[in-house]
Amino acid sequence: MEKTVTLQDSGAIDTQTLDINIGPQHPSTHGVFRMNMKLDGETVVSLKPVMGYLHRNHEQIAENMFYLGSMPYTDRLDYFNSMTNNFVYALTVEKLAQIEVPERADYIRVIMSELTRLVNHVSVTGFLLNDLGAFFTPVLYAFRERERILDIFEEVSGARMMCNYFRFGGVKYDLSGEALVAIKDVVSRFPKFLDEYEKLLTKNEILCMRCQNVGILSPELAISASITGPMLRASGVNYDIRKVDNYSIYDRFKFRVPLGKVGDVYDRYYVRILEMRESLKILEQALKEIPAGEIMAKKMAPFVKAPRNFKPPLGESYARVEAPKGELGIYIVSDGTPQPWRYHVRAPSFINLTILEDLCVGHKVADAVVILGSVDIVLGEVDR
Amino acid sequence: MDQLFVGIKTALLSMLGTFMPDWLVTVHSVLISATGIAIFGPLTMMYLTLIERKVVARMQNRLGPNRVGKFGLLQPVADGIKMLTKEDIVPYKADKLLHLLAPITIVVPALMVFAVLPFGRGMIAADLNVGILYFLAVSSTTTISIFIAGWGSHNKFALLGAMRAVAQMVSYEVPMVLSLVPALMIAGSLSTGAIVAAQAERWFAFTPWGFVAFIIFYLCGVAEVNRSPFDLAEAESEIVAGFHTEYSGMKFALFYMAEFMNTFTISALAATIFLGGWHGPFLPSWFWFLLKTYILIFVMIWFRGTLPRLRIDQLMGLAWKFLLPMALVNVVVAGFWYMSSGVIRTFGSIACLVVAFMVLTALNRPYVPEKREYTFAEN
Amino acid sequence: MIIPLEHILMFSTLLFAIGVYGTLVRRNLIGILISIELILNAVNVNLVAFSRTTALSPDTGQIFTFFVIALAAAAAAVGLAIVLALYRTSRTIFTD
Amino acid sequence: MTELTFIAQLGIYAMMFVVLAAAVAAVTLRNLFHCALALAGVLIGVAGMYLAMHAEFLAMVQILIYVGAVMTLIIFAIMLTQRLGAGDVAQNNKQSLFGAVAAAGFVVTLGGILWKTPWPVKEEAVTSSFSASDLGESLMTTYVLPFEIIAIVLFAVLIGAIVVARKDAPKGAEQ
Amino acid sequence: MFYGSGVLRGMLVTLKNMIQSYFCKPEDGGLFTSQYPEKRLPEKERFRNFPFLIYDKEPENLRCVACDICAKECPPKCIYIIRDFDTDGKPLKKPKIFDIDLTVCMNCGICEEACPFDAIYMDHEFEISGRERQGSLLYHKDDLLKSNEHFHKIRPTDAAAIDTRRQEDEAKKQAVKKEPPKPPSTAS
Repeated sequence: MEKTVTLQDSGAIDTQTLDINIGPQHPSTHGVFRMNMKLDGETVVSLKPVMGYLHRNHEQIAENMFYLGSMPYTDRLDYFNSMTNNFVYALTVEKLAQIEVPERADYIRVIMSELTRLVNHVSVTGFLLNDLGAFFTPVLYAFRERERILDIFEEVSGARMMCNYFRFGGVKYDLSGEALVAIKDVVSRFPKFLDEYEKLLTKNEILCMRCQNVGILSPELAISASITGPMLRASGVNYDIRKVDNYSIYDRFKFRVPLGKVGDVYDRYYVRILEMRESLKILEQALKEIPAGEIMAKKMAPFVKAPRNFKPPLGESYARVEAPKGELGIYIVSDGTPQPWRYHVRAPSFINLTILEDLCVGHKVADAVVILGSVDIVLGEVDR
Repeated sequence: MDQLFVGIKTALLSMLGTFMPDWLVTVHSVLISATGIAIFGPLTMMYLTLIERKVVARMQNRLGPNRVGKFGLLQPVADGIKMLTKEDIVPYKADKLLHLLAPITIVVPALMVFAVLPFGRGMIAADLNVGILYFLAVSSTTTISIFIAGWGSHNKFALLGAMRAVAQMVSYEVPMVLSLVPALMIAGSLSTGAIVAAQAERWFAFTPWGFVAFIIFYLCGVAEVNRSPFDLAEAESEIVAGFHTEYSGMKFALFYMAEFMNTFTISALAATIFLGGWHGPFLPSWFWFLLKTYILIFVMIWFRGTLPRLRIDQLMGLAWKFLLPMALVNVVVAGFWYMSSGVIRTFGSIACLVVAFMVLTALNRPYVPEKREYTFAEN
Repeated sequence: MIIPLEHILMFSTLLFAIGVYGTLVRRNLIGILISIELILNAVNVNLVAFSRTTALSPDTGQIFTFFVIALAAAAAAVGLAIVLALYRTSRTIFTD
Repeated sequence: MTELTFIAQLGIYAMMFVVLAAAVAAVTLRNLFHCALALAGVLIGVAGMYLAMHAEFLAMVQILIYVGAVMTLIIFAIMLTQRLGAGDVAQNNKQSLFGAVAAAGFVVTLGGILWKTPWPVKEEAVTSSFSASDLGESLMTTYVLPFEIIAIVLFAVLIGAIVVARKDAPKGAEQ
Repeated sequence: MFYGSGVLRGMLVTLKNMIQSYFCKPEDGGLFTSQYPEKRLPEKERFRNFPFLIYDKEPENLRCVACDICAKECPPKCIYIIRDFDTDGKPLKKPKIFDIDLTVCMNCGICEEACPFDAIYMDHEFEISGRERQGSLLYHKDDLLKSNEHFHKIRPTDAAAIDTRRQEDEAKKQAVKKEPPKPPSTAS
């Protein structure tokens, strides 16, 4: 934790505002992100987030790359859930080029994105506890379940985190028999783990003391700052893109959207736990109804072997997906050539981060770190 | 087996006595027990670091250090060598004298406290008749050494950490002393040996007031040692590493040693006063003492493996608004328990304590978790 | 008592003299408070010495010392509170 | 057993010397923090003296109250009133010479008187054992009134200190 | 119920986990760390790491024809190919230089998809380290060449499927050769 401290020394004991910046090294495990804080004693007076340390020029590269070439780059956007990033890129291009996705591919896509939602929410609650000071135990319980799901991703797509599994018009490999069995096994074991996880955390007095009524986000501020995802739903606003857009085949599944009431750190934590239970419901239904059939649209067959001469028609398209962190969208303008003319990613973490100051002012230093943990950002997506 | 160590010591003394004047023999007896402690102290510290890492690892479903030595048994030796060889950096404008003085003044009290612990029947280094007061006095001097560490390392955050640690230790000392009062009152004397003798047929922890006093004493001990739920002084997520930010190499090892020895002494004292010291059915007395102490140390490590950290104002609130009144009520209940007898004694005291607990939780409304309900949208 | 009484009395007078010197000479208010602590400790040593060797009932000296310690702590508390208030108003705690 | 008492005497004289040296340091050192630590040394030395005079309870109380609480107060005061690492300002005012002379004169006169007067040392008082329990009993029986008064005094001091040192002092005092 | 109950219940969970780690099997809550260097986890077949070039039987007749498609398709552009020319300057269907910079490659597997001649596939080799940045991690042609048997060993099902497909193409080509030669077929 790099500390550059400038002490405004005004002599009198009580007016000493301390200018700290919780530096880019490790503001408690959230990547390279700096918070410039002015402290009066323990309470935060002002907070300026400083980002851009992990900017890799993803959008410019995508404009000089074939369409399929930037699919592996989308894995690196929010490196915690690469499947949902691929999903949104595939959806945008399919909307652009009017490609019909076969049934089985759609089911596989839904299963994969719900599995990433489990991985993300379980790790985020773990890291939140880590910011609170629990010495890595919740994180390691979360990682035990995450390992099982990452093994499935490896078996299905070839890589644990950088899956590069979706293709325009379907998916790259088919879901083999024992992969399906492994997924059923994970999904059946997850609720038992979740109950134990909740027994460890939800009623824990210290967690309640540290999280309740801390960093309260009012629904009006959330809507005006276009916050999306669990943060928005924790403040009580009912907006889940799976229900609003009904993209892909989400309308076939019966699931509910949990909403909080107060909108503080505790609500954000608990809404994520409830969302995990809903995802499990979707997974069970999807695993039951998955049909046989081929996994790649007929229209895209010639481009499987020659991705470079895939030229979507002229035009623009924007598709969005309920990523675990919020509304993740990709906007593409194509000029008929195999390279997109304009490529832009709407990153939920970046937008959820803009209100960090309003949440943190007035709280203590310890709370600022916890609020940052509850906002759940991944720097790959914030800086792109 | 019970008097094993005492036997060894008397044998040694008689062997020495043959060719030495008797006053030199008494000096030697003091020396022998002193070296016994000087060996036992750092040894427990080394293996406590290993036990802690192994136990927390097992709680997290992983193995813990097992590369160095058979089951990782040589890990503390490896850590020790690493600490010795690490370069010892003193910050530029820091006060050299203070920077050196702090680790010494924190380890000395940690070792001095061992003198008063009754390891077994007849195995107390110095059975002072002000034993407990000696323990409190010595453990209160560590506040100064934390200040010296904070001020000596000339770093704004070390100072902030030191201020926080001292405020925490001072405010947790009061309920700690008050939670000891009922035990001393019933045992009738300050010396640890007498207290253990008073618990021959009934351990204090099994009496209602003893149980509450034990919990309060144990929580305050954990806070005094800056461990787990109260380890705000070295909260990595907030300020860097508290008062020992600027220390490295052997000086940091001394801080580390002091912390673990304090863990041992606090648990040992809790075992002595509330869990009947070395009383136990048929196993040798010193084995019972070590067993109880290590169980309490396991509970401390268990805290560390599970509980998140308290914020500074909640920490203070807990000490002044919850533990202190609870300890005062406990003193009254212990008096009532001592005076009365029979059924009304136990039920009266239990009822009184439970009522006090309820009233206090009601009074501390902002800290008690509130019920939360969540709606589910169907559309 | 292992050592004769006169030696202890000499020791406490020396301590007392150092305390007096400190109070007279020190510019810093806290320095003066420290010297006052020295004086009180010298007095306590005397009290305990007398109670151990000459007094009719041994406890009077010790009880007296007990109260002196308590009051000295109280005095230090109030003194330092005043020092803080003084520092806040006049920015320095030097007596001249 | 005489060798033991000889060693003990040696120890006590050494402790006396150390305490005096620490006292001189506490009074003359330039850096105030070092003075405070020297004072801590003096206090622990004095507690050692009590032990030498078989007053264990007093020694422990002295360490607990002085070293535990008063030293913390002093160090807090030093930290709040001094900027981190401010230069060492001259600590002694001009009358240091006169002060030394006055103190030396005081020592000479009192020392002379002390040395000559035949103190009525009673043998049985030296050997009588006086443990913490006797102290407790006398506190509760003969000296119970001062015990209660000291409680009230401490309570008053508690409130007084807080009111005086309160951070948001009334607007008038603030510049 | 009472104030500290949440904390106690949480602690019982960690205690249960601790006891389980001694007695249960890895699946239901037991200890699942595997001692890496001594005991290795079974590798998944589709696991993909750095690419490698396949040759049938001897390293000379490798399948790659230096058509440069994978170099164009590779997103981070880490493949570098120079065609081989025989003595009198006629281009050969073999690469003289085929370098892959492993520090740049991100194992995305697009070269495997884009290659029409089944020449480049993803390997399971991940324990690779180099002492300096450019030196040993820039793999040349001979470091990349691996036999078909190796391919069968690491990815049995895919290798078998590809081999059968190649046999059929071979058979079809033979069949075409037996019949009268048709006008030169368009680019395959």
